[in-house]
Amino acid sequence: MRLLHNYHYIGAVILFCIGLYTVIVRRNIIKKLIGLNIMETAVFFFYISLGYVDNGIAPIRVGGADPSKMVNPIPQALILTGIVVAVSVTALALSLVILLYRQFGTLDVDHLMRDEAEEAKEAGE
Amino acid sequence: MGAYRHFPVLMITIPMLGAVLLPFLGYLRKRWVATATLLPLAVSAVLGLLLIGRIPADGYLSYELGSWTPHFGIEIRVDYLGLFMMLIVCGISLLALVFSMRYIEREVEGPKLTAFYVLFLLLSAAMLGFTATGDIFNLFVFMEILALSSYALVAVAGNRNAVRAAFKYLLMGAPSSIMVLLAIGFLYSVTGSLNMADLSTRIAESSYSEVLIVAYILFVIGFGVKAALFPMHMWLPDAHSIAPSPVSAMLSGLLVEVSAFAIIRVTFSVFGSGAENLIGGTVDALGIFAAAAVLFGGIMAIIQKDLKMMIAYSTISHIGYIFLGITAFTAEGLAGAMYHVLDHGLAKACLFLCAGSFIYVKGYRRIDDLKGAWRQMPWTCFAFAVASISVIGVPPTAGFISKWYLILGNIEAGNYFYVFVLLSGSILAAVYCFRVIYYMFFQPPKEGAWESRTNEASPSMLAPIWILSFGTLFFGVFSYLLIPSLLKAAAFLL
Amino acid sequence: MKKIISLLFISALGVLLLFVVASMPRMGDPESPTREHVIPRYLENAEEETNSPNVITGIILNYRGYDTSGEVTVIFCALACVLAILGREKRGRIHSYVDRSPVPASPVVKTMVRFLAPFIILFSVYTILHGEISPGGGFQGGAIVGASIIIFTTIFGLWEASRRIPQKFRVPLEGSAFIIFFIVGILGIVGGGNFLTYAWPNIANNLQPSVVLWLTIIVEIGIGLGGAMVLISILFAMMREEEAIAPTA
Amino acid sequence: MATALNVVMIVLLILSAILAVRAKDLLAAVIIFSVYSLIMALVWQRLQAPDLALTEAAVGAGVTTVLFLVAIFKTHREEER
Amino acid sequence: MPGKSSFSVIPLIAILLPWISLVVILAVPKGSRRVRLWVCFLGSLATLGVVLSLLPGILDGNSYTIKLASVVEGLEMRLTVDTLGYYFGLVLSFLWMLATLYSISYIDHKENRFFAFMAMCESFLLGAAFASNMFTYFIFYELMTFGSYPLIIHEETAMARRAGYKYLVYAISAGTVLFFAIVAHYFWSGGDLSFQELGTLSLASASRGILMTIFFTYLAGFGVKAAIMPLHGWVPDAHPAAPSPASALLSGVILKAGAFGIIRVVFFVFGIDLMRQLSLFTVMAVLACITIVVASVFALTQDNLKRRLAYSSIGQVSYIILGLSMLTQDGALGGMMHLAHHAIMKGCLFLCAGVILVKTGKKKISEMRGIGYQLPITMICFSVCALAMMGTPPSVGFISKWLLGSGALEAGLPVYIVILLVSALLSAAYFLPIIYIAFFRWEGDEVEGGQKPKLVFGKEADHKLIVPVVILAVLTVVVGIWVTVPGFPYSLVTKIVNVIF
Repeated sequence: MRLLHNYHYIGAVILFCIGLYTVIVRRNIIKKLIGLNIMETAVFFFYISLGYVDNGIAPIRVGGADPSKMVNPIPQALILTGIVVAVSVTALALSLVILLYRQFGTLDVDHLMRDEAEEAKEAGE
Repeated sequence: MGAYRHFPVLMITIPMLGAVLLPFLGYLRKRWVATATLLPLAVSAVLGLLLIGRIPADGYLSYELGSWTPHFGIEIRVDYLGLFMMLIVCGISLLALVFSMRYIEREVEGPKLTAFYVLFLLLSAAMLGFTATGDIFNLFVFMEILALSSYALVAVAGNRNAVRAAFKYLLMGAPSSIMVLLAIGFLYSVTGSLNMADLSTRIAESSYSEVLIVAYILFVIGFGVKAALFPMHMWLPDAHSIAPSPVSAMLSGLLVEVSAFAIIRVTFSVFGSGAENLIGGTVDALGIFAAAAVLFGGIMAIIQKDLKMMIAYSTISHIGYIFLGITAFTAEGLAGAMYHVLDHGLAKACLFLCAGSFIYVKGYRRIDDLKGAWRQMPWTCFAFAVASISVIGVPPTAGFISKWYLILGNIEAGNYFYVFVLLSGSILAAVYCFRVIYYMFFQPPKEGAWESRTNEASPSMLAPIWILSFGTLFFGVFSYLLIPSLLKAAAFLL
Repeated sequence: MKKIISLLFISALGVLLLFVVASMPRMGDPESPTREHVIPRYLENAEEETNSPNVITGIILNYRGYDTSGEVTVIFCALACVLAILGREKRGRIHSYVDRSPVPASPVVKTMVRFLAPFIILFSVYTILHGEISPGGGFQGGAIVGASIIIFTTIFGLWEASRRIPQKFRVPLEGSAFIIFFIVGILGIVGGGNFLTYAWPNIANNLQPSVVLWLTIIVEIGIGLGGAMVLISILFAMMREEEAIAPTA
Repeated sequence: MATALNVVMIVLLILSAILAVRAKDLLAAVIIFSVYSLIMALVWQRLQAPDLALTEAAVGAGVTTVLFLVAIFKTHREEER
Repeated sequence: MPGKSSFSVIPLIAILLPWISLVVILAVPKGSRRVRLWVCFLGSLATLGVVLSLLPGILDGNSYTIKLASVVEGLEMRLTVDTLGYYFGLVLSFLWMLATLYSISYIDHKENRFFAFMAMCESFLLGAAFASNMFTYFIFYELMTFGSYPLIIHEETAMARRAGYKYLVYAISAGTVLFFAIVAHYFWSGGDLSFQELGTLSLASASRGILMTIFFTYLAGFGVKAAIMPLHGWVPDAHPAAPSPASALLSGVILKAGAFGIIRVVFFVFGIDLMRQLSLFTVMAVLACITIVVASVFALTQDNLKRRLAYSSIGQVSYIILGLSMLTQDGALGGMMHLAHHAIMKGCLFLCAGVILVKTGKKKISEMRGIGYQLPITMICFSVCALAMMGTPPSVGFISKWLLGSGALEAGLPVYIVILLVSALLSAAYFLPIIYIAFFRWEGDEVEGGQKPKLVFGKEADHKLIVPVVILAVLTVVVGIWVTVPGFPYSLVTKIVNVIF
């Protein structure tokens, strides 16, 4: 069946699910960010495996490389932008983590959200 | 082909250039930063106004960057709805910027001020770029700039709640952007092109229907989180109520609408109404979520104590309105949704700025502190009343016209349950909006709460509030300027 | 309890994605939809049109230049966000606070880094300049420069590093990437084409390919430099341990 | 032979992802994560994407890992229970 | 419409005139009280003058129209003064002029706000009267709700605020129901909302079920303002809370606006033959009868004078609806005439209640023993109008009851006459005790041989209060006798009815 042939895609989907699971379940926010990065790299992996051609060659026209056997360059161009985006999201998130630790002294999501529940109650009445 | 074809690109890149140059200016002279940010936005607003006559209601201006033949380079496609959205973005962000010039010194400490203005410019430039692109991946890139700058703008205040709200927003926003990227990957794997117009032709004849359906679902989830559609709205109340008021005006008034516009573009320009069978199921689900959003947002807004929290929940309810317009799949419904985008943007920005001026002058955040507020700040209270009347949808305001077309669209589409939801939504809106007006005008103030003589916030804060509330009235009375061409544009999209 | 629900939800999503992936065109076959439409055009005449043998750099800077200008804005926006959250250090004042370097570096590591740093920077300059011929390009070069400065900072401490790269030097360069893109865009308009056309106003068209080459190189350098400066500023802002970010209530 | 190598690499990728997530000590998690991105760079090299392999190595392993290290240094090393 | 329909700017002037008094108040809020209030009165007088100037033209059948703004080709704000619109506009501006005169001396605190909102409310009502399509009517109708809200809570007592809140809840929900009705009407009539003599909707345009739902949503929407029984909740609270001139206008005109809406719907949107085909009028008739009887019974139990008058207003407005539901010439004639008659009678009664409140501060009927002797002129006018309400011959009430009766006979439904008789008896039952207490009882009359106080004419209330009351009382009798004088309701209503039937 075609699924077994596209095993790269299967790998990408599994990594994506691992990443999503970590983001949702893990309590430590730095672990969550690692999960986020895993999700992103999984999608990038999916993009590149999209563009692959059986026994193709790198898309660089140096010394008579035959264009028809070249790998599809567009996903690679998109992923260059994607990686930069991933880095910037991680940089922003980590600076938020540093400030959160300074303000709350904990990295655990439940402690953060629990204070919020108390404050909401206290702000409620 | 006059020079005006360069205007859309310049509208997007000039504010970006401004944002990039600002830190250098901030490094040299701190004082000029605030006024310097006005310049790029004003330039792009002027360019937008010049474009008005040029784009026919049922046509579009397509502009290949790098002058490559179509579908090879990236194409900027500005149709009537796109220009309509871009002008709203320019207008409201200019007014929010003027408001924040005095307001923000109190909220943000010195060193972060330049960064705030840079982010403000980047946010509005990204919104312009977001509505104008004709290329899906470019849509993702601009969406990422939008996301990043809005996370940081929520956290710019620096206090405990702001940082926590920003992180909560990030934890929901980042996975959703990745889902959009995955959806783009799916579309590319099946059609092989990234240009929206090219995509819609290829989707129509493509045979991989499961991939397309799941791609559409991922798009809706991705943009739905940004547009705070019902099940994915948890981040909005904290983020919008804790963020500084001009920021929450921008987020509530614009960011949420722009993401809704993105779903409109994906649904109609990319998948096209031809692909009814593909996206039919998801669109109905979207309708149910939108109906739930209208009711949930309305009920939650009623029980809120904090003014900005109430306005934030009413945003959730009104996003439900816009999506009900979209899922009706009729020209009137779509025109109503777009007009509601305009009206809700103006009214919601005005409400948040009024809340901001209350906080600026007296530091009151809760609704029952506002009893008898009109004695000291009559102009702000009056503008608040006009804006909330437009939120309810009383005749002379634009809200009435957009509610009219939303209901007409839904009746035409035959789903009466949504008509009932829209009507009860406007009753809920009447309850929570009128409660505040009632407190402001007809309740005696607590002792010492408000001085008797009027001392308003400074004119630079009052002028935007008044322009916004006057805008809702203006577009209510002179709706014939926009409605006929909106209907044509909607029919063109369908 | 929450774990089980999320596990179920994730596995459901996973199964759905697997089902979708299974129905996708077979990976690697040359006639899949992604190949037959745009790719031949890019692969054949990328070299003549964008004058860069490396097709990917050609696409990034020329065909889809607008995407890369967006990407450069994204990285600049990340810097602006980090500065909005953590705040930039005072202007002109060399970091006078005591700053412990994160890893107690032994002299061996110090000499190693002092010895290696120039070579890393040389390699990154090579990557930037050869972007259009060999793999690599603007941003990779910038990242490598950034990585080398970061290693230097972790070893020698922020105080030492910021003395070498003062704020006065970094601020103008941070925005350089997009500025260069904007200039090239305006040149395109002045030169008659649309925004971001690689053209120089009123030159004979036989010189056209060299113009495109030169502009590509300038853009490469701009992205490299801008990217490096942004990464360094982000790092300095994050490592800064100063009273300015005292925990406000 | 080539597909076998690919499959091994993908399995390795998944293993390192799971390990990175389950590691108790945050520093260990980050280091395993940088190993993960290095393997990813290698896989991309095999998929004939040299540009990206270089970027992923430089940015994924280089910059991201160091940002995580700085964050951990500024906050708390172990994961709280 | 036999006459020609000519463009004229008069209806627009009529609407904008009240805003002049608004501008005067805003321009010189702290100016001398006399000057400001008299300018407002002159404003309303000028409006009446402008409306009267149209009378000759209307009498010989032509109409005046002006387009304000248009949203889309089917949807436009247009004012057309046809006979029915003019008739309601005339009654409305006449009563408003008297109420403004009355409230110059009645309102003592915060008069700026009161007069400003009164003028605004008048202009919205005139707009509704002259509306030429349902879209314009709905816009002015909604604005009138927000214009009249401050009038109700003018006294800012807790009771007034609660009454105002209840009024708003009813009005906004009615507005939403009405909004649905109009959009459905717009959609199913293919974009044509204007009022045509023989109705725009027809069985061809939509299925029976949809037409029924549109009719019932219209009925519910307007029924709240016309105080039909299940939806009348806000009326008994709003009237006692509002200052007397406001409650006079409220029952005299604002309740009528709801009835006027129903007249528009029945005759100009659905048309008589469609009504017969859908047999909708039976529902309307049943509702009207229930309201008349139940409201009169409730009026009996009320001790507060204004609440009793409020309940009687609910009953009387349903007379109009009863007249409409007969779908016969005389029935419609009687119903529409009653619109003006009840406005005059009920206006006078509420103004008298105001005078009693100002002079003696009494609200309860039981405390009003011997009041006829302290305020002879007021109580005489009160008795004249009370008798007119019961339908005694020389008065206006008698004519409308007579026409309603002949209409019922014409429609072959004797049961309506029984209803009319029962309600006449009930109204006698709740009005006569007031007259009896006022004149035939006095303080200390339990003691045998107590001295009957003499009628004291001199020191009545301020003349500005008494003049409107006397004018209205005289009118109830004069209009009752010389029915066919050109300016009076009869001449206008016959023209409307001939056109419809």
